[in-house]
Amino acid sequence: MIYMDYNATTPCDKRVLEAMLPYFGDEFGNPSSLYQSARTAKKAVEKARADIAVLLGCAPEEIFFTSGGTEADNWAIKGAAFQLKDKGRHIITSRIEHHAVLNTCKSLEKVGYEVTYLPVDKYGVVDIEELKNSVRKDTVLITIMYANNEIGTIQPVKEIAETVKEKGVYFHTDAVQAAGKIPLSVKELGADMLSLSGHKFYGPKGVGALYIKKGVKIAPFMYGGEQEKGKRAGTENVPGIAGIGKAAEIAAKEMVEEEVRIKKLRDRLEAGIKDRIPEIVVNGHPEQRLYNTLNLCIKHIEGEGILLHLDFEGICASSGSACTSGSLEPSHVLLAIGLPHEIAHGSLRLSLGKHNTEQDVDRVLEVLPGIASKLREISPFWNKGK
Amino acid sequence: MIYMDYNATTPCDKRVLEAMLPYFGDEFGNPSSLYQSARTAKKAVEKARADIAVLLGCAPEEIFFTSGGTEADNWAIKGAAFQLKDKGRHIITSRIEHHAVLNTCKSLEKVGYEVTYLPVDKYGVVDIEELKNSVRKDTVLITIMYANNEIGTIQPVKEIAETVKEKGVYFHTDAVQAAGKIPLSVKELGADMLSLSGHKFYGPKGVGALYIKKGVKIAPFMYGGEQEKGKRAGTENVPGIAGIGKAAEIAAKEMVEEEVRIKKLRDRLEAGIKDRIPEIVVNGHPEQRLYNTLNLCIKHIEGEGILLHLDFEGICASSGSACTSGSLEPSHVLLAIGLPHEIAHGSLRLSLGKHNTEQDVDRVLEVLPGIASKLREISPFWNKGK
Amino acid sequence: MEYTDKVCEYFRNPKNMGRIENPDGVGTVGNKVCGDVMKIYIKVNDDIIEDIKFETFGCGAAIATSSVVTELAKGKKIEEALKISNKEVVDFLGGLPPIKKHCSLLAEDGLKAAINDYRDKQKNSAPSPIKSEDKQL
Amino acid sequence: MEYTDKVCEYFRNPKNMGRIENPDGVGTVGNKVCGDVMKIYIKVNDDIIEDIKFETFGCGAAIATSSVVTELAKGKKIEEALKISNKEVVDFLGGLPPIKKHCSLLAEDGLKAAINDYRDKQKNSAPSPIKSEDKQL
Ligand SMILES: Cc1ncc(COP(=O)(O)O)c(C=O)c1O
Ligand SMILES: Cc1ncc(COP(=O)(O)O)c(C=O)c1O
Ligand code: FES
Ligand code: FES
Repeated sequence: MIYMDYNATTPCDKRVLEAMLPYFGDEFGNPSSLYQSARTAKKAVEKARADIAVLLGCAPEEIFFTSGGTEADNWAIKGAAFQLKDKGRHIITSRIEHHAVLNTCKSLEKVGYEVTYLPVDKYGVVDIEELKNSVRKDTVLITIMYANNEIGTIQPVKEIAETVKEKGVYFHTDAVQAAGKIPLSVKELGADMLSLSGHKFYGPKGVGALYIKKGVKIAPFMYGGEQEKGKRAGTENVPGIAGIGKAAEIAAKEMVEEEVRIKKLRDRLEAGIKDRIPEIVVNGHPEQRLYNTLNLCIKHIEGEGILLHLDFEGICASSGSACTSGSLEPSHVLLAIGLPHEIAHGSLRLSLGKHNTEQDVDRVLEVLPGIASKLREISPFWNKGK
Repeated sequence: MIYMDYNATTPCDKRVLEAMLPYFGDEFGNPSSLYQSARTAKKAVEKARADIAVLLGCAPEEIFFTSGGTEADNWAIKGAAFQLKDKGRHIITSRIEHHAVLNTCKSLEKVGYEVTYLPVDKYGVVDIEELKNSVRKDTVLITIMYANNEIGTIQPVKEIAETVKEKGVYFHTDAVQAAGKIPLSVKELGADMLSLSGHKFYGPKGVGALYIKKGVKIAPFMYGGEQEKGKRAGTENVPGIAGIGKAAEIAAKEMVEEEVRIKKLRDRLEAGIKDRIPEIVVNGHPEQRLYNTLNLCIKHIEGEGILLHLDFEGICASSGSACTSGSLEPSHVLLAIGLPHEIAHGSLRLSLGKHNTEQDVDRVLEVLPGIASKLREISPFWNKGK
Repeated sequence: MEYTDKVCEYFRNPKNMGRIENPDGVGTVGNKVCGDVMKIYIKVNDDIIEDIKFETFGCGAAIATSSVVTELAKGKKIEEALKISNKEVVDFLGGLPPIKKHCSLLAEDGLKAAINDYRDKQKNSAPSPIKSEDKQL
Repeated sequence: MEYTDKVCEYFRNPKNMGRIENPDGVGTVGNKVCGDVMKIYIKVNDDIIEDIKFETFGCGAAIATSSVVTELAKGKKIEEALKISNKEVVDFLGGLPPIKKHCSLLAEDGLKAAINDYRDKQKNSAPSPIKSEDKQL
């Protein structure tokens, strides 16, 4: 099997799993308990918090564990909105956010908030001027993703943060696709909140984190016990937290080397496809793009067919994002960058990772052109005279 | 080590961990993806859903996975409250609920909801007449726990559900301490929603479930992708879900036998302590009580000291609930059953489980009387003349 | 997506794909739900669908159902072909995932559109009752 | 709860626990934060705390700090004993968890209450400046 869908999810690193195992067994104590054996669990949680803090360049007390990227996004947005509701009820985001952000914003629209969805240019980049102009007196939160999960475009987050700081508005960034892949420092960035998710960087599914800058107050999202300093109730997912901590530790160490290796593979893949298949469009920013992501539209054919044929060949990829693969609409991201409906429908996302090799790339290059031809043969839009 | 804090958390059953392992490794796919290997993950999630459905006697489509008991409680309560906000804003609960319920209710009080906190009798049982009298025209939800985590008292949930049905109000029950311990059938019960949590019955931490009866509509709690039929977004915690499913399967099979064994141990412990230590109070209902739970107050001394001494002897227990062990107030449950402050402060919860043996019980009986005497010697309230 | 083996088989090796030059009828339909497009070409002789081909821009289910509908229609009388329902197509394939039911409508509609086009053309080119004989010339 | 080894040690083996019969001063204080209670008994001779004992209904930190404060006070002049602060007690124990800082106040307050009680009794029983001599009789 060739897996090229690392933006959808990643396998747990073996070292991550090893770091988790003790907390299913002997060290299973509830970190809130008093006795010795529970303190080991507590320590594991605090070690993980410190490891994530290192990855993000912040203080451990600024990290709060969640059940994943989705919860981190929901919490950041709703938490800020509710906390500041007497100050104002206007939120700014972009049209290419993940649904965890978009749908949370939409849910707030139903209870009296107004949301501005900023357009993006053809590369998927938010216009800073437009952003500045959108800030109103009653704007309380700006949430713009760090790197896009479909096309990989990286936003000028630092500039955005600076703009926001001038205006005195909270700034949240969904860094689920960036954290663990590229170095990022919340201090340098100046973000108030940042979301990340373990399973996107070889940690376990079902655990994520929200960075909340010291001094930034947001309403809790889950009520109950006093865990996470009373900000996020619920018995801690100790093995999961130990796992995401280990994943952060590994990423911090190996990220830079991986970037070089994977970028080379991705570029080889991109060039190879361009060479072999006519009439394709590569999406996303040419430079400001995640080094592992290749999103392209093979004109005149539809994405699902490509995926099925790739699957027959044992190649795992996606079209649009994984969590909307049950949906029939073309990707909102591709529409936002201005692709017409029928081209957007033919998108293919190949996202590379740790276990990909040059052979993997070559195998895709061997198989994909045939698949494209085959589907084009059936397509009413393909000019067979050519 | 002797662990007698199974109500706080349990170790993962070995079979549970085994059921989880593949999904960290080879079968790591995102269940929302199209390709073959992701379908294995999807199947694991659906199998787990079916296993939980068997445990609760409901249809698989009525089970929604969450990040734990706390999320299930938060979702049920807020989801119902928001869904029905135009019908009314009154909620009824009890004074002895877990903080996941109490604090969620309190958070709703801040946004315009009214909450009635029903008193309980000295055994911790809610008065059905009082409940009936509290239902108003604008009551939208009644949430009463199945079994109490501190004192083990089991509520007459079925009667409550019937009362509620007459009144046309949603009924939720926090069954986090009951599910997997005692047989329960939501169909027989007639509850509209029911919460459970994996780590309370030998499943993993960080995963729980909410049963939502077919036809019952509540607002989503987390927005994002289309997972869980669009009702609970976020990439599924596949290993965790596989784990809670396995735990449910095991519980359904072994629960009844375990009940007999553990109840015998608990009763031996209770009788032994009563014999050996004067002036103690056993809390909870004499019969309608979780078979594994023994909550008692050793008069004139304070709980933390008992726990510390037990810990020195390698015995893990708790005082009040684990998640409030950082708190200084005596248990709200013990106050609600009418204990005076200084007696409530001296509570000790011994909750037994799978790995406890007769030797464990005997060891506690050997050690506890000495600890009690020692602390009483220091106590200003103990009449040393005796 | 949980496609049956039969769907996969028909998707991988669709029958009757491509175009017919100078067809007697062509139907082009777009799916209201997803925006996908299907084109069906037919060659009719003596009221019988002698040849039929399709071109589809759509998902796996769309391609498989396109193939099946052409197979079911081929050799059938027009009247009978009109009776082919999307349910028949879906049953033939051993079912479709709920979210993909709509795709099979494309196939049914495409065939109908092609037949209608054929009939319209007949009416226009030869408004007399002996139109079929005319065509045979 | 993350107690230092020293706290655990003092909790396990507290010094000066119990009562003094016919004490010269007794202080009973309750903790405003948690409701726990401490009693300190002192025996004073020539302005020096000759003997001191405590009884505590409270957490591990309360018991450990009770023990420490009695040790620190024993043999000290009243004036000096009054200078013993909860900070000194906490430092002696190598720190306390933040949520447990308030417990050490119990110890400081208990000692002060006992000394005040002693002084009050002195005033009442012997309002003359030669009270200490009186007592020695
Ligand atoms: C950009 C982005 N944000 C949020 C999420 C949601 O994270 P999770 O699946 O951990 O809930 C994802 C991935 O699914 C993502 O790619
Ligand atoms: C009765 C009850 N409800 C809810 C919870 C919360 O469950 P979790 O810790 O899985 O969030 C617990 C245990 O902590 C509990 O005992
Ligand atoms: S999704 Fe468009 S035809 Fe199937
Ligand atoms: S908690 Fe009461 S004295 Fe420490």
